[in-house]
Amino acid sequence: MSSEQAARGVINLSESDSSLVNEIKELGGEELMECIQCAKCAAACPMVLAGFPFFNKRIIQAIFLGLRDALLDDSSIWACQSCNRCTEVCPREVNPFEIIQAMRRVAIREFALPTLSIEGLKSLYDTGHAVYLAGAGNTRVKVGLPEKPPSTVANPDALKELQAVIRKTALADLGIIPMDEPGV
Amino acid sequence: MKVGFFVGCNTAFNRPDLEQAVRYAFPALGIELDNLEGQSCCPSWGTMPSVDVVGWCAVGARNHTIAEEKGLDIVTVCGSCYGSLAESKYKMDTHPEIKAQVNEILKDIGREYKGTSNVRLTFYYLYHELGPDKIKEAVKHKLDGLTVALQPGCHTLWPSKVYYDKEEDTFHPRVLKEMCEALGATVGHYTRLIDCCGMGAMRSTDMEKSFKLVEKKLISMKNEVNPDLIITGCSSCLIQLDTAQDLLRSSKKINFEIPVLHFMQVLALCLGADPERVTGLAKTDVSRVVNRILEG
Amino acid sequence: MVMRTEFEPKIIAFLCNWCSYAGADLAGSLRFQYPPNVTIIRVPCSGRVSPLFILKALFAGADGVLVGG
Amino acid sequence: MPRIGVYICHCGENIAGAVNVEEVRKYAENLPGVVVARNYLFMCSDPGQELIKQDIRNGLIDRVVVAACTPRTHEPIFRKTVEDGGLNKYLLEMANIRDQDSWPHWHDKEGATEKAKKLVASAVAKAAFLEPLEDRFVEVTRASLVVGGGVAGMFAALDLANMGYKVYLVEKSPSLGGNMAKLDKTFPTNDCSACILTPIMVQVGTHPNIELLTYSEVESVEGSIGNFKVKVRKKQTYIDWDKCTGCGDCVNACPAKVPNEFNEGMDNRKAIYIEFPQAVPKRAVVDIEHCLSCAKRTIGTQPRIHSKTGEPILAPCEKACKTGACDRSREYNPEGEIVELNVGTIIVATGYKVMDKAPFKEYSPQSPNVITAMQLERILSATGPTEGHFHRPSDGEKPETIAFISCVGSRDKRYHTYCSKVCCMYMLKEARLIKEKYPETNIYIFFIDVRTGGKDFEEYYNYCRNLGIKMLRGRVGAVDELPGDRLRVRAYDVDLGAPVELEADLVVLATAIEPAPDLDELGRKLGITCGSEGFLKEMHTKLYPVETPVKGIYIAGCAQGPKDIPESVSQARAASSAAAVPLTLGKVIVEPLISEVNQRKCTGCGTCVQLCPYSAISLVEDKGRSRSKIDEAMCAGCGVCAAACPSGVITLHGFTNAQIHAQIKALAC
Repeated sequence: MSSEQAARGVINLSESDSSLVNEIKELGGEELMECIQCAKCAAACPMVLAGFPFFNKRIIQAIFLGLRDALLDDSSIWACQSCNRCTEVCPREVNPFEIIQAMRRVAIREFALPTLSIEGLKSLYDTGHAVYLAGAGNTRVKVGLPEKPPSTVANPDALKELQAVIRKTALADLGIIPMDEPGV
Repeated sequence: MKVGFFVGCNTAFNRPDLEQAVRYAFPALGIELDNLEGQSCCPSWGTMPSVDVVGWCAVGARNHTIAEEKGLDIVTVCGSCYGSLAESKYKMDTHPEIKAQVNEILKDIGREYKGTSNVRLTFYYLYHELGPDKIKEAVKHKLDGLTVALQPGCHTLWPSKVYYDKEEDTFHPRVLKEMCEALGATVGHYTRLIDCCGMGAMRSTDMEKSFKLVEKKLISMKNEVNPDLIITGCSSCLIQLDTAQDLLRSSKKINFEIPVLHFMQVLALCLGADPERVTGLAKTDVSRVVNRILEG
Repeated sequence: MVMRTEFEPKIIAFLCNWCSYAGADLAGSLRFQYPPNVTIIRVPCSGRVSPLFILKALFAGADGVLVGG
Repeated sequence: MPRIGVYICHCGENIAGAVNVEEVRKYAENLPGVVVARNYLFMCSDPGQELIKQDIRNGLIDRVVVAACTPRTHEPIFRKTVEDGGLNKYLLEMANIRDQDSWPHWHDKEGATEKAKKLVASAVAKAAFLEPLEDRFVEVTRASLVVGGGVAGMFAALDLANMGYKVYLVEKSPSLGGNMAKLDKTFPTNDCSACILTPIMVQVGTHPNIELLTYSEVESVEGSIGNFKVKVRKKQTYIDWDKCTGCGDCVNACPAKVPNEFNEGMDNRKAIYIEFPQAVPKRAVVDIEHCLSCAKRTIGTQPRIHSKTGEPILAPCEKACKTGACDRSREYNPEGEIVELNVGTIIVATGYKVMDKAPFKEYSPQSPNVITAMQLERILSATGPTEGHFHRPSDGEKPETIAFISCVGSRDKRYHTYCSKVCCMYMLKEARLIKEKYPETNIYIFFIDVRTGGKDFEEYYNYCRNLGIKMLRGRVGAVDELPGDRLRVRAYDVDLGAPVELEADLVVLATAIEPAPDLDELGRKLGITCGSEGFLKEMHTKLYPVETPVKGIYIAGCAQGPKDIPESVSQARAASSAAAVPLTLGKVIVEPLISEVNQRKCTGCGTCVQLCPYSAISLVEDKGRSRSKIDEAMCAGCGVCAAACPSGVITLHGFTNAQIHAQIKALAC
């Protein structure tokens, strides 16, 4: 559902998915049900100011009502900057940011994630950095630093270690990015 | 004094001049930096944290254990790394079952997360371990006569429950202000001080919407403070405020330019660092303000 | 699903009518859920609980005794 | 051989929804001593009770076990049933299969049923050892104590006094009045609070049956219904109240400045002060902590003598006092004086505290123009810091735009999870008072849910909306300080579906109603527990709302939970009526569940004498030997003596060793 549709269209509650609430709770949004929709988080949310159709309060309400498709068809959940101002002000200790993360986890389980996230995950697995600029070496040298930072990019063993860790996480089970054994 | 330096991605690849500033300033103040060899991404919010809690904590925990083995605290200059590392630590320290699952994963690579190292942010670390007075004594150049506007950054403040160093009042932060005042700057207050700059996931999702926030912020700074310089406490805010101005000017949203530097860059300059090395990658024109600092 | 083959201790609780017994009532009226393997004997005061009662309960087959007052 | 009847209640679905009642009934039928086991939808209903009575009358049974809810509420009902049937009423035992079984094990039907069987078996085992007992009576002291002199406490005191009973009214402040005395007007009729409260205060202050103990606090409570012994600490006022006329001359002379609690810290009072103009009793008090001891006149010392005039050198307050009430030579006594009272019943009406604004950093509490609603009451009040002129605190300018924020600290897991109940209405009231006086003022109320459940409240709300008061649904997220002492309020308007910002001159926080700070300590002294929200717990929310688990002690007003004035007064008058019953009867039944010593076998070791918390046991001489003697009137039936007696010769009726051993055996197998 695009933002225009979300604004105009009728949401059919009888087609809602009541399993969404439990899924969110299991994926890190334990405090979901504490929310009383007071809108204090929305008052503190940069996504509201920027004009995204879904944000903390609305995402939580949509989860309450089981509007899985409405949330998955919109990119809003991926725009949260994790500023956590909502978590700081929430009078119900809901951790709204954590609910958005949990909704992303739901989306990922349905392969509904933006290309940038896939690229970030791939880059994390391949280099150890979610943001990796292959051409950054020159810039680093220009300011007097070694071409590579002292991270996984400069330590093949450390990268192998990290990859071993990632291969034991849910990311591997989901098969979102290729995770070949190094050297295979 | 010694501390583990967590570089992260954006600083290492986008703004290595900021990395260089940290590498200059800390030793100049008598604090040795350990490289935490083999560190990886924190991991950043849009990656592992968006997949599952244990996976996020496991990648974070590997970084924590590197510091734990050396008996060092972690210090980072990036708000996102600060947030992600502090939050994964908080989760593992308050949820034994998460910690146990993480350690089950780490066992295979011979590591164990214990929770003995704290996660710190550069300017908070200096504020608490040295204090503004010692820094004042150590600098060669001062910001006397310069009016600055601050951008502390969301991750330096919230969620306060996960952080080791916290503001007394997270909605009226004082630490970065006191640090800049110690360097001699006049810190102007503007009413959108704690508003988000729009960097991060929002910018990658919708640049246009993200720029609405930085525009509002810059205009509030310009109208209420008219600063010579913007000083940030977070590397992500640095990138946003520094790169957005050119684009906002070309789309006629603003008609001014304010130089932007991270606090650690300003501190490095004050301590005598080579401006090319510690500020050389700024997109805004910082040359005039840098010269004034070096004269000050 | 928890397997019933797991050890399920049999606990006898001696609760004071005025505080902890009332507390157990309150837990019920608030619908707090806890396992059913604790049974309560109402006493007028935890001071009524003689050490003999505790020994007697353990000898008779209880795995644990709780005195609340 | 006892013949036991077992009666199992479905309690509608409350028990039957988790416990298989028929299975339990069949099980009970086969327990030793049981001759009949029945179940019924509501055992406490008339037909339910009739089942029991019939079985007794038919000579079928001589012991009764009722498996139903908690005996703490229903034992008296079934005892009466048993008695009406013709049996001694103590031949009843209850099995608590609702509060302690079906409810907390709702999702484990099998476990709940098995547990119900055990509880029934335990009750049956005990029932076999039940013995008939006779009630005893104690004389009642025909006087009552009311703790708290706010509107609830005053009405409770007046009602009892008007019935002819002696009432002691203890109030911790120097004057009566409580929180209501601070209010400007009161919803839903907009009566002037002082105008309706002051006459009540005067009535209380002058009533021949009421003894006022203001500036006093309850120190300890002993005894039980009919005969409570209460120690009250009268704090030292350092003024002779018999001589003080409340003229205020000493107050005018005092140079010390102290933040004025009555005006919520918005102006100063003196160190010697009269709480507020309409105070009852209108007497001065010296706040010794802030007293400057002018002219080196430390309390408790003799004045120095002027070397030239030979006159004593007095402090300004002493000099100003024309009646000699203010005499600083009086003894320095911060401990005050202990007064002992004997009363038959006690009513607790200690009120509430308004939550402070300081914790809400996101609302910029450091700004003087961010105030609590109680502070606004004082600003609006003619006796307040601005004498009723509507000025904002920072610069005395009249605010043009005002934002009210609801639920500050209420419905908030970090502070108070409950709804403070009165905030919606008092925000509307304050907004209306301002709007009626200054129609050009822009008023915005940011709320979550407007709760106007109460007689004439919804009409009041609609009236306010018609005045042009703007209502926005959405809890405010931030208040930023702007230049010019203005404030920016930021919220998300749920109904517009948009973020909103408002520049205001004054922000009013509807902070929560909190339990009074020392309420839990008072509760401990009285033996009444506080609920998780910190207010005193009533016996039963619906049926016994003014009773407490301690017989003879009643509660009223906000000590029990947030309430408005109409509710507080209603509850106070209900409490006074309940508290009058034992006074009117003149005697109360005391359950015979007390200890008895078998004197013939007593060795006179004295262990029980030392352990008895009620000093009910003494050693007496009997044929040249020492024996324990238990004073029946003083025994509270705790059973400490029975547990401790090395010879095992003390029996606690109703909880005998044989009874408890039988229960243990039934539960442990």
